Amino acid sequence: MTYDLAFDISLAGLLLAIALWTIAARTNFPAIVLFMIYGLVLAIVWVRLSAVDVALTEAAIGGGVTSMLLLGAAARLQGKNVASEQLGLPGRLAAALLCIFVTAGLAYAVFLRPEVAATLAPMAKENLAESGLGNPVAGVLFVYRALDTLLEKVVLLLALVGVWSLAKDEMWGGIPGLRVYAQPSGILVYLAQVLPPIGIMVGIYMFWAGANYPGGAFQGGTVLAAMWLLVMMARLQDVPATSAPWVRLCLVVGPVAFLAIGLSGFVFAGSFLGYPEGHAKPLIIIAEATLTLSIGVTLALLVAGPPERMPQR
Amino acid sequence: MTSGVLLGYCGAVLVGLGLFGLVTNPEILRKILAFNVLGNGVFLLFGVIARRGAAAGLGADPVPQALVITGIVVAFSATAMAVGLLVRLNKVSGQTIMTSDDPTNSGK
Amino acid sequence: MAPDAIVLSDATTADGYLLVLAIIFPVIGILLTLAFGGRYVERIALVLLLAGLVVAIAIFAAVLRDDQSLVYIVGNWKPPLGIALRADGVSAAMMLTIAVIICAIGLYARGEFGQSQATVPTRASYAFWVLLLAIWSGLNAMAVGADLFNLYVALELLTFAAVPLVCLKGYEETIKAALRYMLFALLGSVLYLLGIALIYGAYGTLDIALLSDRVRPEPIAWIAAALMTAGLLAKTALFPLHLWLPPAHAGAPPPGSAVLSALVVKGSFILIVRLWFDAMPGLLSFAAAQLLAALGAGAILFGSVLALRQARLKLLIAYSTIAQIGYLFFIFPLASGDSASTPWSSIAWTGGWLQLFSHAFAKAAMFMAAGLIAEAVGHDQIADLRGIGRALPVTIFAFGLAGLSLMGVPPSGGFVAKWMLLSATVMEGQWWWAVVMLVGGLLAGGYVFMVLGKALSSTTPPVLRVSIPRHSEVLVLAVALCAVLLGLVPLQPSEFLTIGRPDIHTTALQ
Amino acid sequence: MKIAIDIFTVALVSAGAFFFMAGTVGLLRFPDTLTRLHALTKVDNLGLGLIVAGLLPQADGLLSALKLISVWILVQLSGAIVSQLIAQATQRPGPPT
Amino acid sequence: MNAEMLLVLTLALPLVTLAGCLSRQFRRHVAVLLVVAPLPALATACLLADGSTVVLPPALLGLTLVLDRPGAMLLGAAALLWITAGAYAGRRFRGNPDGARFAVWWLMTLTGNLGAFLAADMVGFYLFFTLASLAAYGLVVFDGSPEAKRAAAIYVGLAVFGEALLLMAFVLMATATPDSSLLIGDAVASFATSPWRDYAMAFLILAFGLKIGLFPFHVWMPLTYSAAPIPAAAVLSGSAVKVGVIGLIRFLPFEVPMHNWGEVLVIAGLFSTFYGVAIGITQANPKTVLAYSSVSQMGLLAAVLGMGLSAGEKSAALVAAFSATFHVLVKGGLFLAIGVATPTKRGVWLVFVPAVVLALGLGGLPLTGGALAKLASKPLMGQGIVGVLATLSAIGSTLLMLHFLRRMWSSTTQSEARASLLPWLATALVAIVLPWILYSVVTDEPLRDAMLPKEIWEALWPVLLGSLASLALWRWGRLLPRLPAGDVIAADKGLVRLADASGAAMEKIDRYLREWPVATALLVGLATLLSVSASLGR
Repeated sequence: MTYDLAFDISLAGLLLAIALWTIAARTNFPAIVLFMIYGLVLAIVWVRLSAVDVALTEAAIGGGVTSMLLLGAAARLQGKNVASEQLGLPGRLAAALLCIFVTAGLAYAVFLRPEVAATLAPMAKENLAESGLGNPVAGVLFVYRALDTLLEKVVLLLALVGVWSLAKDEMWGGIPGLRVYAQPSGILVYLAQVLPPIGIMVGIYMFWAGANYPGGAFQGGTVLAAMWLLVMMARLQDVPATSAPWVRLCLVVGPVAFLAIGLSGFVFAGSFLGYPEGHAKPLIIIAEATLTLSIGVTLALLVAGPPERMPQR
Repeated sequence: MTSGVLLGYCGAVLVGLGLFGLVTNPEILRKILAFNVLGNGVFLLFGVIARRGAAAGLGADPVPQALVITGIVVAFSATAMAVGLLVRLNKVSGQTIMTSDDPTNSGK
Repeated sequence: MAPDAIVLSDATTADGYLLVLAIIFPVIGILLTLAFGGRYVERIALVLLLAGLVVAIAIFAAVLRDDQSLVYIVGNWKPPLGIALRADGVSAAMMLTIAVIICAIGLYARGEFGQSQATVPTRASYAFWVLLLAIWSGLNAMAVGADLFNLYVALELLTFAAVPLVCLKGYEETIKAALRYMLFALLGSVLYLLGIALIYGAYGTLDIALLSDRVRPEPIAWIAAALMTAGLLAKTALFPLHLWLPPAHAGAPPPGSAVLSALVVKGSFILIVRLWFDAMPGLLSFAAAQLLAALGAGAILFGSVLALRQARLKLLIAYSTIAQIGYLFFIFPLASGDSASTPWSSIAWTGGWLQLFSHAFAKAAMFMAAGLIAEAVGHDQIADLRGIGRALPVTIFAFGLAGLSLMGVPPSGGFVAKWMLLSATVMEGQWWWAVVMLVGGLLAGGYVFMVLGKALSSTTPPVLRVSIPRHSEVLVLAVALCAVLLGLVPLQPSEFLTIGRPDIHTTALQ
Repeated sequence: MKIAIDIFTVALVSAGAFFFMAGTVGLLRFPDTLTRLHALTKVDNLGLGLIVAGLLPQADGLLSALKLISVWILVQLSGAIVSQLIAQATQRPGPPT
Repeated sequence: MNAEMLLVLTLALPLVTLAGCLSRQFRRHVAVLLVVAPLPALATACLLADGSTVVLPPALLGLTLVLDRPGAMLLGAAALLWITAGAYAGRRFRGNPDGARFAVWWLMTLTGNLGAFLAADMVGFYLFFTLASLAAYGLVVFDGSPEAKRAAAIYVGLAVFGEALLLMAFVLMATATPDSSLLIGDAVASFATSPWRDYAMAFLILAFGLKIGLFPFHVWMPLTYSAAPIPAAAVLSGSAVKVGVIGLIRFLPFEVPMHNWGEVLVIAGLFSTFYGVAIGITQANPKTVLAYSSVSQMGLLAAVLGMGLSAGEKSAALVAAFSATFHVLVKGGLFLAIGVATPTKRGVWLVFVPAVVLALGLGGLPLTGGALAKLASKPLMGQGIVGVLATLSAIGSTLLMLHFLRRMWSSTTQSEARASLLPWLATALVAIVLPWILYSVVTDEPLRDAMLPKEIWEALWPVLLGSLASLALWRWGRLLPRLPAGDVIAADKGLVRLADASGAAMEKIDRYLREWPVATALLVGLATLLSVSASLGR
């Protein structure tokens, strides 16, 4: 036990140190690199909290795709920041005090734990059998709180529409301005050739295992997205136009399937997003499979950014 | 103290750090970064609560975990949109920082 | 603490499925337009707007008929494990208002974002329709959500739809505004999420009804409630957290401004009310209520005075929105209820909601009118609007009607709301809020007449760049008339707005 | 027998740990990018390799052993390639950001 | 044609005419219809002064209309004035492109004005009161000159302020009324038991005092009347002001004597009575002089009502209504006279001679309505100091009106040529005749008492004194300082500067609050503040 505690303390110390560094770093680039490492350490923290699903998500999205996004942005930004906008020392001190105060308040809130720990774990567990799933987290996501999951898919798509809507009018429906290497070095191409098969396998496995073990559509989709981005950056495949029919199809197939299953619940299960007896698991698998694809494409396109050039022709 | 509580405090500190960055750093990109740190801190609190709720043979309460996963995805979408806006702003005006604006000449 | 499963007695009611449809219809529209690569986007949107309007009316009718709130248990998984949707009287009225305004804006926007059939639409027009649908879905979800985290997702849906709407024009200033809005709203939602974490940790549920049974006046609840409220205030742009509103609402295209100002800011307000009155009854201390109302008072004074000092019409309207939002927060001290009566039986409860509805109509009409004016003369500098009243009589008339509602002049919803809130201040003996309201009305009169005086001055009207189609003028007038028609509700606490509200007194838990 | 395996493990893992430390020190102390890369590659190849090799006997069953090895291979692959890319990046004028 | 329909028609006809203005053709000819619009009101006033009531359906706000004696008198007189002035305006604006614009504001003001005399519930009264006040803005600002704009701005500012006060007063009264009735009668009846009676009283007196131009709220009157076109000035000064009078008549609880409030009203009234005279004689513009005489006359009315209130004397309402009725016609008529006065023989005989009668009537010239009004109000004023001051006020009025006649004579050159004399003569005639008809309605004292030599002398000597005083004024008048119209409001420049400065300050604060770091810090601070305040318990 004490070993665990010692490990946790050092882990927390490391995490905070990196976080502090990320916030305090002078320029953007190191800050983002540090943030990437921070994401990975955080994933370990999640494992320590025995929340492996979250750990995978954090590693894939927090550590991976987000950092990709930020790196891309940092590389594109021109112009330096004006020193005059820099907040004065007294201001920073005041802000620091405020933040310390907030931290203290939260720490106090953490310290006030109810005598009986509030939990829904037993309920979630006992009802899980109905859905035929083995992974309670997947159960919560796709059975108990499926509405949240559905709406949050819409949020994801909406974010994409929002990003696209930042394009220039004449570029509408064009090709995202993902930074691709003009003449990619052989070594990158090599990576882009070797890694994807493994990555795709891992991604599919993740969603497949997600029904019973940690993992699921998000994590799998994220890995797929990473692979696709790698391939596109290495110019093994062109970035598709945002108006390409197959792109649109991939984007919506998951949510549409999920929504269709949900609506069919009206008829067969007597409730929206309810699953008929015994058919829960296959239906959920279908939803997850399609969602994995959609999420992958959506995340990749979010990273790729708004359309910036028109396809030749 | 248990490791759960410890990581809870850790989350509280992350919130503070993120808040500080969000408030003080003029660079928009760094604000976005700080927002992510802040979000992680909040998620960590969820994690601690989940851990606290370990029962029925589960290592942690699955409900908060699910909420966190949803939250992470939302946070990513937010980051993507904010970054998109930032890059566009930078293209239009060459700015990378949040200037104090004067609405009287906003829009048309 | 009672065992969870049996606490919640209510199950899906007869017409509960309507609530799901209200949320899902716009979503279907979004998915379809994405799938079709944007072809037919306008038609799809308009069809779904119509369908949504029908659903909203049906919900209203159902609540009115059954005299009880609609409930839907999603997936038959009862809270706390599952998610419930509930529509009480307030939700139903809110959804009807939303539906009417969104449909009006949809028709109005055909001028700007219309599309010749079957062609791939331009960037702006495609985005606009999708975002409009998304906003509607989010607002409906806000209105019927009964689970704090589900409401969080709805809130994000709303924000993610509102932000791109702000910078649809793509000017530098609008992008700046959108970025500010985005980051500030994100900070707000993080605080809200923080509150959710604490609440779940303490009470093991996020369902509002269950929470109202379990919550106790103790530090954790106070901290959580405060964090969530602050986060929501940031999204409601209550003074002094309004930094993003003026540039955002003034920079968006007119239909966008209308929907943002009339509806979007209200979404988070509903949630604040639900939080204090439904989820945590009895936790609203006198001091907290006074604090919220004090911020509202500040909003009224600052917003109105700054509106008076704007040179641009759209900015004037935006600042007036800040002011009008302030009135809503008088509901907290004035409808706080006591051991003898529930908050919703008080006149302030009705008054507050009426203020919300009438302002929604009035403000939508104002921004639509401003849009027509700007389209006609190519700018919205108030100083150069002399004599526009002759060029666009109907539009200015509509603007005037909306303005009267803001001033609280009869017959208008604004007047009824103000009357009720004022009499509530008299009954509660909190005269200081009455003073603020009267001054606010005075200042509102000031900025309304500032515009009307220019518009109606006798000088020859400015030459119009484009002629405004009569039907869109009439549309604006119709919306303004809705604000006026709200003035016909009797000056008594409304029965309808109390439907589905718990019968407990707020102090019962003390 | 068990003892021997454990000793083997301890030896190799601690050796690996040493390389990790050395590499980290190098990463911090070396003057320029290329030399830092040089330090890092040692960590990847030797350090991780030694640790994996040390852990192999402890693995329960073939599957987990394979997992350990695949981890090492993947890290090899990505490490090598990434350091290549970074090296190329140093050739291009001007740092990123 | 039953009573209800007639009552409704009174308001419906102006509204229908107003609605007609949506069509372009109608708008071109609407000016000539201004005569017709008030006709039903006149009929109503003549036919049913018996307190007949109509309750409109909820779709029309469920307004209650009732016609009681005071309402009928004022309604009738107002209708007459609106008709004659309408004729004047119709002639003036025939074929004028601005005619339509003028007519729209005119009809809105008309509706509000007439409605206020009929409304029996608070919402209705507030509606019509507001309509009349706000629509008048359009009439004042009509000719678009800088003076007009300034006048209109000041006017509308004060008007909206008045409405705010009135709203508060009504809310206070309604809250104290049992079973949430909104009828004015019920509200006044429950005055005695109301816990907020004094607040309600204060707001009422302020609001209506502002409307009838009691000092220091009189400032808008001179500006407005001198800025508005002649016919508009006529109806505003003659008729629109009486909305305030009817308000006082309807809302003051004469059953419940309220000494303090009555005295307040008396003092304020008498002060403005003499103040109006004092400032009025320094004015050159005849319209301004008339405006100040309005201030003076309305002050006297307020004093009458005040006496009635403090004595709990119900008859005060009727008396006040009577003299108000007379004032409607006289003041309106004299404004029309300014429009038609020409320095010709015809002008002398057809304009000045009747004008002298009307003008001195305000001073209480025997055998005029003014004398009858004074006679009727005598018992209320009593023999005390108030009675004396009331008598003295007659001297002041005479002086002021003679000053007016002189100014009108010397400014006839700028009068509008070729305007029809008919409206003016009609008004004058009615103003002279009508009081004799109504007198018996008001008091039960026989009419011939008014002819007794004693009474005649009592009415005559103040007029004579006033005439002497005016001779003095003629002689030494130029020694008086020339005060600007609206006297104290001349300080508004300073006010404007002050308001502007404070506005700029708020703008600065707002800009600071909208700085990112400030706003975010505020957000977090607010969260903490909220949690603390939530912990403070109920």
